[in-house]
Amino acid sequence: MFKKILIANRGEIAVRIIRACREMGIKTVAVHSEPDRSSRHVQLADESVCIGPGPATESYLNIPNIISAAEISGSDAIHPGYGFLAENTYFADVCESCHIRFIGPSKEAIEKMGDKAAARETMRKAGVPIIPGSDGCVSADDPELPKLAKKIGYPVIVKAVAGGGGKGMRVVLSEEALVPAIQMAQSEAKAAFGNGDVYLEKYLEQPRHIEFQIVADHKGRVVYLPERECSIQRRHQKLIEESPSPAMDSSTRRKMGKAARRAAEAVDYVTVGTVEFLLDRKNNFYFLEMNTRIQVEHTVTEMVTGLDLVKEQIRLAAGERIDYDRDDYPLLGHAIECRINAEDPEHDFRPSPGTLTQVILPGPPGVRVDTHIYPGYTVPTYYDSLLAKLIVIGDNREQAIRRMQRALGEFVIDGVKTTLPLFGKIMQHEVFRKGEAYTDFIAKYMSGPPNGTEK
Amino acid sequence: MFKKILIANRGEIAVRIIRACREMGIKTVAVHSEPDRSSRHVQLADESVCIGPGPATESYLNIPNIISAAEISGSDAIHPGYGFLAENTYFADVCESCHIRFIGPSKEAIEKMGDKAAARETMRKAGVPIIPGSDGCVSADDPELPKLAKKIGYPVIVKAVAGGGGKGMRVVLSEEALVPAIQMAQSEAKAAFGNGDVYLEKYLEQPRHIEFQIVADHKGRVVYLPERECSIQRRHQKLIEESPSPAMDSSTRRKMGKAARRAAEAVDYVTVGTVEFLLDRKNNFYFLEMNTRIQVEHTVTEMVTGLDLVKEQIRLAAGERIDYDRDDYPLLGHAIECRINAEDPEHDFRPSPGTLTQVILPGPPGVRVDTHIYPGYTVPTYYDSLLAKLIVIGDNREQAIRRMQRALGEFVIDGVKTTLPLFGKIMQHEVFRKGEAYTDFIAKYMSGPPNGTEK
Amino acid sequence: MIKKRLSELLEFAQATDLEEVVWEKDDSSIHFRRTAVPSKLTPSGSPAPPARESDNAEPAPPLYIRSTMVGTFYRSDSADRPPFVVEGTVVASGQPVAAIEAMKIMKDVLASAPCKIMKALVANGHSVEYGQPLFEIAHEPENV
Amino acid sequence: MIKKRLSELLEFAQATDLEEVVWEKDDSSIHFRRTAVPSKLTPSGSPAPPARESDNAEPAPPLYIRSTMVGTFYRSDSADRPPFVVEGTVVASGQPVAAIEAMKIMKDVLASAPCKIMKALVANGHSVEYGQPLFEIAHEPENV
Repeated sequence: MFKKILIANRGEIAVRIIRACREMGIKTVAVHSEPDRSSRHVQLADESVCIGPGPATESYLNIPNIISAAEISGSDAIHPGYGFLAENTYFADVCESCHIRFIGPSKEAIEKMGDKAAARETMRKAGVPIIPGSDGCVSADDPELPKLAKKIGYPVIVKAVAGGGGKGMRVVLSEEALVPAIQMAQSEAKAAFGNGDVYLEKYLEQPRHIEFQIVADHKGRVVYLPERECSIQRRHQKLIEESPSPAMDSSTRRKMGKAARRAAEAVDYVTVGTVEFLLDRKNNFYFLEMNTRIQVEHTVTEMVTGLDLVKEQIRLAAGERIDYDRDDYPLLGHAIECRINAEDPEHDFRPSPGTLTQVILPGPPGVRVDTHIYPGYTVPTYYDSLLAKLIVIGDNREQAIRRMQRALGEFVIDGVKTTLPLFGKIMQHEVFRKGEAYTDFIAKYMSGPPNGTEK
Repeated sequence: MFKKILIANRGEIAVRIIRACREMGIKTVAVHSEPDRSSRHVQLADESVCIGPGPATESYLNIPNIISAAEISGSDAIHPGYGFLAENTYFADVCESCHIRFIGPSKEAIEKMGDKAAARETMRKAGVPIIPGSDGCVSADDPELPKLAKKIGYPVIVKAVAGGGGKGMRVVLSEEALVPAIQMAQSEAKAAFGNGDVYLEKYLEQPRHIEFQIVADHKGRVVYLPERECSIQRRHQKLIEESPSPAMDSSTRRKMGKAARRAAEAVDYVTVGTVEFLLDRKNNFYFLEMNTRIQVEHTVTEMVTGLDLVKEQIRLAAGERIDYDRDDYPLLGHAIECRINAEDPEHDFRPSPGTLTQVILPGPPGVRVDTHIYPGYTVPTYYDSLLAKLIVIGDNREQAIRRMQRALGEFVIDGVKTTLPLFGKIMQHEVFRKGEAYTDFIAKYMSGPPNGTEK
Repeated sequence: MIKKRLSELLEFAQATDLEEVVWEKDDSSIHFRRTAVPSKLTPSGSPAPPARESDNAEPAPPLYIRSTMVGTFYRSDSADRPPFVVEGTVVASGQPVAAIEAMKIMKDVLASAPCKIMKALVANGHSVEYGQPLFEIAHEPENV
Repeated sequence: MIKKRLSELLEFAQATDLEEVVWEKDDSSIHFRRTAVPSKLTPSGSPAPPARESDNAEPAPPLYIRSTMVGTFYRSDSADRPPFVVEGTVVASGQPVAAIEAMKIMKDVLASAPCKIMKALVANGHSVEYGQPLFEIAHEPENV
């Protein structure tokens, strides 16, 4: 087992990783930017190293300073958390060449899943259902293009090979819009990612976002855990995650879980990862992408399985084996997570940095809050606006929703605007309560200010 | 089901009850003393009523003002929490005569269990093992006394019939000390409780305090839950509770659980209650007393069973039935609770009231904090010094201890002295870690200051 | 000495609904009885600080008669009777100013010092909590 | 205008390990290159406020050369060489004062302004973090 782990991240996930290490008897090294000097992860770690000024490019993305911090502190492994360097193959490669274990899958696995067109091809070969689409990238002047789009069937969506976060994406409803959409997506992708390659895919209306947490060891054993549904998104950013999905039956769960396992096996995946699917209303599902890291919403799965996924990840990265033996892990209840951001939902979710004058977390039973904030903490302007993940578990979905409403009502964060009121509104929305929310829920029902005309 | 419940309590248990009510859709009324005006339970309740000045006798024990508060607020039930009026038969009686449901057992059950000698007789008839002792009270000049003590077997203990908290108790090692001990206990009991009656009992050396949570409905159905061990006590005040007990095997658990059920059945018990036993090193167990209320440490049982005992209590008081059907509830893990008090462990645990300048609670996974404190809260001088209950669950006892150590290390409470350091010391003590701590643990191993000579 | 003790005890008793107090120490004792529950006379704010003379130019905080009980507030002792007091009424120490019903029993609210009723703060039939201001009052020093 | 931009860019670059900066806007452009990583010259405290002239009687905060890297600190560029600077050494802008090793590569720490070394704050071979004071210095205004 590792003796000392450097956590190349900040915020709640850095705190989460430090807690796991402490319980495992592993020493921790926090790295931090200058404005994060009095952050909770720095307070909780055994050691800390300042790695740069506020901007992430000069601190949390500063590979030389992070590797050097690992070297001077004598760390034998680096946990990248999520975001920042978590899916950066170059970073994984540098770690390896410096004999520091990167806590995650092999750089080859990251690479194969990082290129969406290549991932799609890998999945097709592994027998994982993929959304009908072009094999590889397309160009606007290909004469076969209209025939291909017709074969896929409108509506189709144009996506950037190097894309993410909605950039370089265009939905096309009919043939006359096809060529302009491809050209616009190409130039947008070129500007955003330096790579203008785009591909075509069938566009699913009202799909659910369903993902499977997988856990894999070096001996090739891969276990899948109960699904998470993350259909409540705003501009492709997840806002709410839950497990199990209200739409899932056990036969579909088994089918999707096995497909997720095949996806992981196809890239010799090790440690923890997530295979994301879209599920349509007829229970057809399609591979979306694989996240080769611990995810924000791993907590939801921890609540319903009782597993500690960060400890699992560390154990597996250290070469230990999976010692439990079932897929279809029994569910302890129904869990829901809300991501509480320092954003102003009444002003188009603009970030709301500032100093927290009061913080009172909601309490038990059945409530979990993963957070790095505390009274007096200053939310810096440089990083994402996640303040806290509020997770509840109930015996069933209805109880979980009631508990979430109770917890949202108790949560006090003064000094910045937060998305707390938005979640209060979602929890009492009929469509959400019925489990009938699709990925268009936020755009369709929550476009007004959360404390708008109704009251 | 009740429409509105008045909570005749304060602090963390009032907060706990309000949370349960909120999730059940029941309105809540907080009552509070003047110094508790900005308490968390007042903030969280739907309504609040000030019932008197600081001293508990004039507020939280002020029956006319509490009943009147229930009447003016239109409450149809009162939850007494623990302490204060929770086991006061007169209060239960007044509630009944005012047509307000007292959330607890019948006043007859409270009465039967409140008088220790009577409870002992009830248990004997019900076939619940009792500690060998006098049948009823004894007097110092009874010529049969030495024979009786000999039959019980030295060491014996003299206890006050009306006693509690160690007052009116005397351990007697041999015959010549018997009469003086009885006389001293009698006068101590007379002074403390206005009742000088005492009785004799076998004194157990190094017993464990084991208790069984029972849940009972109006139809006579009684279920027992996995035991709690509460051997870590200081002057008969519990400091640490855990479930399961490290000393328990499943056959003893079943025997003790069934005895607990018989105890509850003997007084037609309804709602939730706790039957306390002493367990000796040969797995003999003896009835100690029954607590006819929700207990501080109910949380430990909630963690290992997944049940919500406060909701159960309310449901059962409203006449609903138990809808699950097993004793020997499956264990989800091993849970440990530490009671964090505003006390100075370096100065004989003297109370340490004051204003909290900072509070940062320890976080997930597997950590639960039941508390009413928040940054800026002032700990009043009038009431007990409990600040927070810190509960952890782990896959096994060792993991739970590690997690507790991690959580204790994270817990920030500034502005008052707390017992946090004491628990840190207990968690690393070999005797505790081995599960070999008996009720004499604190006196034997923790008599020095927690940050004393070693270090 | 006895006078100081007595006034301490009286102050304590006035904050409660005690009707009889016995205090014994060594060879001295104090015993007193009251016939009804008088209200405390305190400036606003909670917990109520002792009333103090304004010793500089600041305006004195308003004075109140506060409730020492929880219950339903009545301006008179039955529906067909006029209110005990109205704005402007000058009352003597111990004079009833209102009544509070709790657990089916009516208890008079008594002025604990001579004063003038400036404003009634609670409507007839409304519920009141412990310490709640019932009337804003002014001292009537000439009668003290 | 260009001078202001240039000094802005330079200030930014000095806080990083950038060796080359190109800035283009409309028809103007700025391009500069640096040969090694100079250190920031900042008063104590974090985040480092800009150095300011003392405009009243308060004593000026101490000035430091700070590390812009994470690594192992060396007073000289090899074990058998004397330290770059000792207490009292007066250095010119761009003159090496120490070296930091990170990922097996040694980089010189350069003075970003003329100054006098008052005190070495880190021992040879010790590790340093970003922003850590390496030397306490005094301005050498006559050389500016």
